Amino acid sequence: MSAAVIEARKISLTFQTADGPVHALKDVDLTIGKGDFVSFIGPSGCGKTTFLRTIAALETPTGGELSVNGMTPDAAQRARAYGYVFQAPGLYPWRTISGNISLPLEIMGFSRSDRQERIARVLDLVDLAGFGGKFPWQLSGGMQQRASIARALAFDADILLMDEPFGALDEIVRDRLNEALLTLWRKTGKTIGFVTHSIPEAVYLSTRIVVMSPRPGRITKVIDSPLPPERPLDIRDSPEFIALAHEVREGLREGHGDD
Amino acid sequence: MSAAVIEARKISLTFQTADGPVHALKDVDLTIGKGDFVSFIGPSGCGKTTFLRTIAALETPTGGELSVNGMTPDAAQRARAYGYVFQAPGLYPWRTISGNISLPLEIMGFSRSDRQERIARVLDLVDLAGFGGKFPWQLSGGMQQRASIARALAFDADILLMDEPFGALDEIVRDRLNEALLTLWRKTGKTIGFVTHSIPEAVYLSTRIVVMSPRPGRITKVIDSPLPPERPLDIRDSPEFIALAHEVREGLREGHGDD
Amino acid sequence: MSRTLPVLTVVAAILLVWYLGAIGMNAQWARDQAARAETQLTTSALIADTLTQDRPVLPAPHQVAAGLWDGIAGQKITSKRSLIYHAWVTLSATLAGFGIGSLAGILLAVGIVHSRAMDQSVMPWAVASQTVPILAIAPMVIVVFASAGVTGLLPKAIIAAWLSFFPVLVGMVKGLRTPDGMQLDLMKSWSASGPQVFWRLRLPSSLPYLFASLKIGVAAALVGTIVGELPAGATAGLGARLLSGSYYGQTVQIWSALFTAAALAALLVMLIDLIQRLVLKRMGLGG
Amino acid sequence: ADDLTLQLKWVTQAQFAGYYVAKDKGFYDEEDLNVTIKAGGPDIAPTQVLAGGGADVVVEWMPAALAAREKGLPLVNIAQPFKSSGMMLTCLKESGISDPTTDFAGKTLGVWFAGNEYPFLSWMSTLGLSTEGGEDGVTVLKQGFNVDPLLQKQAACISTMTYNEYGQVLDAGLSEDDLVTFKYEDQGVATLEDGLYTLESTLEDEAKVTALVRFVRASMKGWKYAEENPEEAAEIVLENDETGAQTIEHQTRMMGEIAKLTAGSNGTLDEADYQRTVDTLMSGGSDPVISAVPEGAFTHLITDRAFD
Amino acid sequence: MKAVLIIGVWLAAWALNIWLSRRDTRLTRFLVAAIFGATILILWEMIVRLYQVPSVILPAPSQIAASFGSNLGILWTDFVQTILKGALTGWVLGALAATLTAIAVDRSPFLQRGLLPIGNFVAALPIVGLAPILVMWFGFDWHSKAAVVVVMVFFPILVNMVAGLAATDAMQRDLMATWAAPYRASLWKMRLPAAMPFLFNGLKITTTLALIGAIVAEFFGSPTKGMGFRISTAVGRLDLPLVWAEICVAAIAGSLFYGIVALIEKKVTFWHPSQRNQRG
Ligand SMILES: Nc1ncnc2c1ncn2[C@@H]1O[C@H](COP(=O)(O)OP(=O)(O)OP(=O)(O)O)[C@@H](O)[C@H]1O
Ligand SMILES: Nc1ncnc2c1ncn2[C@@H]1O[C@H](COP(=O)(O)OP(=O)(O)OP(=O)(O)O)[C@@H](O)[C@H]1O
Ligand SMILES: Cc1ncc(C[n+]2csc(CCO)c2C)c(N)n1
Ligand SMILES: [Mg+2]
Ligand SMILES: [Mg+2]
Repeated sequence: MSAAVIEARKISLTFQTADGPVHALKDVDLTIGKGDFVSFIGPSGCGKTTFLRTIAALETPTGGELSVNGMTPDAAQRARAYGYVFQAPGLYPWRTISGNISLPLEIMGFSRSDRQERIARVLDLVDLAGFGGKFPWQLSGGMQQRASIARALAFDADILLMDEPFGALDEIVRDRLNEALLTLWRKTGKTIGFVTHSIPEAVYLSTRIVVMSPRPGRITKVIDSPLPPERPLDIRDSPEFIALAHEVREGLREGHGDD
Repeated sequence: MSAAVIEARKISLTFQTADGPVHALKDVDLTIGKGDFVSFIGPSGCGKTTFLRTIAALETPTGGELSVNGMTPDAAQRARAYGYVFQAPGLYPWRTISGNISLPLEIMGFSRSDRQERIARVLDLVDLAGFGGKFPWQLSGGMQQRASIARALAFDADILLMDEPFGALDEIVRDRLNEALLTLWRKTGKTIGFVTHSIPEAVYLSTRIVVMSPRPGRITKVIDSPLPPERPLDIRDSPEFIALAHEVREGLREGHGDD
Repeated sequence: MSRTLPVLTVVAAILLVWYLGAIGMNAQWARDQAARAETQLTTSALIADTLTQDRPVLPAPHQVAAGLWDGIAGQKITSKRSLIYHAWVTLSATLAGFGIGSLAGILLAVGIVHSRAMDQSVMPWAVASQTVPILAIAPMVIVVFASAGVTGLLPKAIIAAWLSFFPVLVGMVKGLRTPDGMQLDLMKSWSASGPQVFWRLRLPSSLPYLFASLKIGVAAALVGTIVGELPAGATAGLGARLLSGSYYGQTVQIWSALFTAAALAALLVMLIDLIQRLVLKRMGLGG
Repeated sequence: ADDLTLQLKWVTQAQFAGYYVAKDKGFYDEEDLNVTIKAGGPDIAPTQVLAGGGADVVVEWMPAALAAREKGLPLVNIAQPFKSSGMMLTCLKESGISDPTTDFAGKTLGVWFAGNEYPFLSWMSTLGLSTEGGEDGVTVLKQGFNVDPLLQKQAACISTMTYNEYGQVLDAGLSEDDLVTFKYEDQGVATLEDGLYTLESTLEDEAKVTALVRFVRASMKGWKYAEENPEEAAEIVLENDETGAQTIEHQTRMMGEIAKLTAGSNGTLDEADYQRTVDTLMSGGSDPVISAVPEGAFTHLITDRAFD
Repeated sequence: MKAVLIIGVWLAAWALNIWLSRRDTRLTRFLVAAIFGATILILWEMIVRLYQVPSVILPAPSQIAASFGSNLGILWTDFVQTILKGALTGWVLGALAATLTAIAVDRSPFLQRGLLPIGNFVAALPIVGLAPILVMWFGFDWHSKAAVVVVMVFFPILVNMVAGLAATDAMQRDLMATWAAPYRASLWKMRLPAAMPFLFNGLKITTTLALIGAIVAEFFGSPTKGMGFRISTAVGRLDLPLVWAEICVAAIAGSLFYGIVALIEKKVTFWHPSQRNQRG
């Protein structure tokens, strides 16, 4: 593992709700190194999203210490240290695909020519060259999600945080995007935090798999992947893969209470 | 295979849309026998939902012949031959869980005492005893989906049609519901038509897997499962399972055009 | 099934009911007159009379049509007897009031969305403000403004504005709040500034709501103007027409003014609808 | 030229012919005045307009003016172009009313409000009739803008002016034989109508006073011209009507009736008429319109100077 | 100097509100609104007194309150006449008629295509213009006011209700189809409940319309009681404090009316996401 990019020390987060406090995270310790591809898996409500949002400074932990690129999450946000991708594409319907990708660049004050160049580059990267002039609703769900990834890549943040980005897509499209994401990660060397519900997806993509359990949300297991960086899709039929998937499933089941 | 419950002969269905005709189904031939558990799998837009809706007389085919329980689909609908479960639970928010299950029974004219007895029985069956008085929005997604299955079971139709009933749930809840559905199927001997996007789910549940491909939607492969009716969850790590999953994936890939 | 046939059928049904109503409601008068003249009326004479009276309780459709035709096509448009002239007077005050009202509504909405103090203090009173029977005190409002030296078009416009600001305010607040948590979070993750969030996210998302409420607002502004003209001594405008018709018992004139007003309202709403379509289409929201 | 704003009591019609004639014929110009005539309407209270500074002079009925004076708004009558009252109650014969002292009880009567109800209330209290309805009282209906309540038989009688609503009733097809009328003049409860009023404070301003003197002089010239040329006056009124709803026939007839009311007044208030009005208003039993004898409610200052 | 004083009071109150609104509890939320209202009243009183605005133009709140107190009897009579008899009756009848029509429209696509475009046209009609006509038809007592209100509230409720009856999603309707539910069942058990939030939306919008309609109609003829009657008569008598007292009654009645409908809505549509603050 290389230099720590994200370091969480005893992070806790409690939401005050009308029905009393909800302990979304409790004593979460985790170090993510540069270039890691870390997946978070766990049952619904275990705090995966909350943890990712805490890293992105979209939530403030109520306890513990968190540093991103050696800064506080807030400072990292201002330094535009990460791109964030949500489960739904969240494209703005009144902007074209290029316009959507352009939006964060405009906000960050990139010049027009720089913007155009970057848009072309990331569209290419996610295999959407030629679709820049279309509106989001003219594209299929998978293409929209790729556009939203392009948007998060456009300003070249080192860190990519993805919250179930492929959850709404069908299996085959998902396979493709998984492959593409892996290629992209290898090419760019970005650090990726990735939330998923799917065991095969987590196993296929990650260098490390973080298994979480709910009430209160904590990390029950961190599994390092023995798989090589180069992963063709049918690696999923290999015994290592199946063993690893089994291990993750066991880890999940241990932590899982009653529905 | 036992007596044919559903028989499709050269079913075609073309939607007339503003952008010209959409061939959702073309020459679909299929026979489903009594007690079969048939899964439909295929890429998005290949006509899985359309085919299920055609069986349920929610769409009328533009060509071919279809019989359900030896009747036309319309007659079968009037005879209340099937229960239908959608991807989203589709519970009526102004009725309690019991009220929701009671609704089709009221419409079909069951007596009050009969209704109460049936509600109690199906709530038990889907493991929701004690939640009858709650409103849908007070329950988790998984519980809501179980309630909607209970509703489809309450009036004891022989056929159960399910359109991605577990698509929106997380893996672990999904595993549980899969297990429960299998048990229910074995206990009741119902004929089940089941649409899914997940290869493991299709393989785990079905006696037959129907692989479809789009534009126009047709059946590319029908795979009979060699797995025994009793299937513990870890059958999924068995070689037969993996081989079958592989076969399905290959079948899918063949039929799959470009995204 | 196209729309034409059903609409025509319903229109025909309305006309039929209208004619029957006219016969029924005007018959009393025809009979009284006959009794005073000590003559007997045959049924057909009675019906003929009910449809041609000078001061019918309910004028027959063709009488209204004739009144409309005379008011619109039978006069020079600068004439005081021209409905177009009066419609223009009303329209100008309506547009002024609608402009003031929607601007106020939009500005207040922006304030409410951005300031919690404004949200908590203005919103409840904005609701209460609409329960003030402004229409009932319109004449007073006009006198009060006159005493402050404001006369002519503006007092009417202010009443119109009072009625039109509320729908715009409500719609715009809702619209500015449509961006969901995810869209706002995205902006946050890019460290976007307040104005950037407003111009690039909130405003574009609010436009469909804005247009919907502008349509309600413009109709309300028209009602406000007409009522402002009605009892308050305005000398021109559809409201004044309505009033003088009522004052001299000229029901045909009332109905013609009423139909002109409805047509004006329909026209204004259609115009906004057109603008909405153009704008939203340009924004890619029309599909 | 001095600017002056005149607020009328009602919409543009021959009732105000004198002012329109004076304006159109240039009588105001001759006096070096620039007069703006503001039409009134059913819910315009000229007294309120005056108080708010929206006008310098108003046309108002004396009961309303005296009532406002008691309320603390110091209105002063500066001229009285109308000598007689044109107000009456018009009843359907079929309602069986023939004598006001005995037949009103239990009937519904239409009355104008917004400051025009005072003469009626005075009359009823002279008759000893309650206006709260019931067997022994009359039911009062706030009459709207037109004569429909009579035509629709919603009221046994309605208020009419000789020059306007009465004609409308006839126009609507009723004949004089179908109707019974009671003029306030004949009942001994007449009050002064259409006078010119201004605020006390205006009269303290010498420049305003001279303007008012010229205004009254020119207006009376207009009135006399209108009396002599009713057709032309009616046409002038018609030209000034912006609603475009008036007809020449109607206005000509109205001018004829109005001439009967202005005849006999040179603009100067007759103190006997004033006294009769005050007495009528104060006689109102338990609920008189005014409770104290008004002081300084009129002045001859303007008319004296105008007609020297 | 006077202006400085007025602006000073305003700024002070506003600062207090900003400070309070940061707390954001039930109590402060109420306080903020109350302080805002009170500030307006105080500023009004100050302006009237400092600039000696004549009371025939704008009476001070204190005068209005005094008039309110001494005219309770009159105000109550007018309230009964205009609000209870005129507005409420008309509103209930109008809502009923609109609901029934909406069901008919929902049932028949023919009507839906034929009636709705015309309905939109009529909804844009300045209904107050009908008031003189309706007074002519229905007499000068409250019946004509109720009739005006019926016409005014009919189309807004109809339009909302038609939208509401169509508001079920395809899945909910398909479910009914799979149970071969007859129309009556799907109406009672699905469409009507689903339409409730829309119906109440229409009902809420029309509460203020109903008040305005009933009051304005009184200008075209009325017995010698009622809020519209009193307002026009009192203006003629220069009793402006009484006029404003009537306006207060209208505003209070309107807010109460709205509040009660909103409360019933909460009870009836408890299940709707907008009513169950974020749970589920
Ligand atoms: N803003 C909030 N206010 C109150 N409670 C919250 C809030 N956000 C999340 N929670 C609660 O915190 C817990 C963790 O939520 P979180 O969204 O992180 O779960 P998750 O693991 O992402 O679940 P899922 O797989 O369903 O997305 C849950 O119990 C949730 O209800
Ligand atoms: N009502 C309709 N009108 C027009 N086209 C339709 C309609 N319903 C479905 N289609 C089209 O028919 C084709 C098949 O749709 P269907 O919903 O059956 O696919 P599916 O296999 O269920 O897809 P998914 O996995 O996304 O649910 C698609 O191209 C779809 O766009
Ligand atoms: C609503 C209403 N109706 C009647 C009058 C009384 N009025 C005063 S002058 C005048 C002209 C006579 O033709 C009339 C009718 C009024 N002020 N308001
Ligand atoms: Mg999550
Ligand atoms: Mg589908």
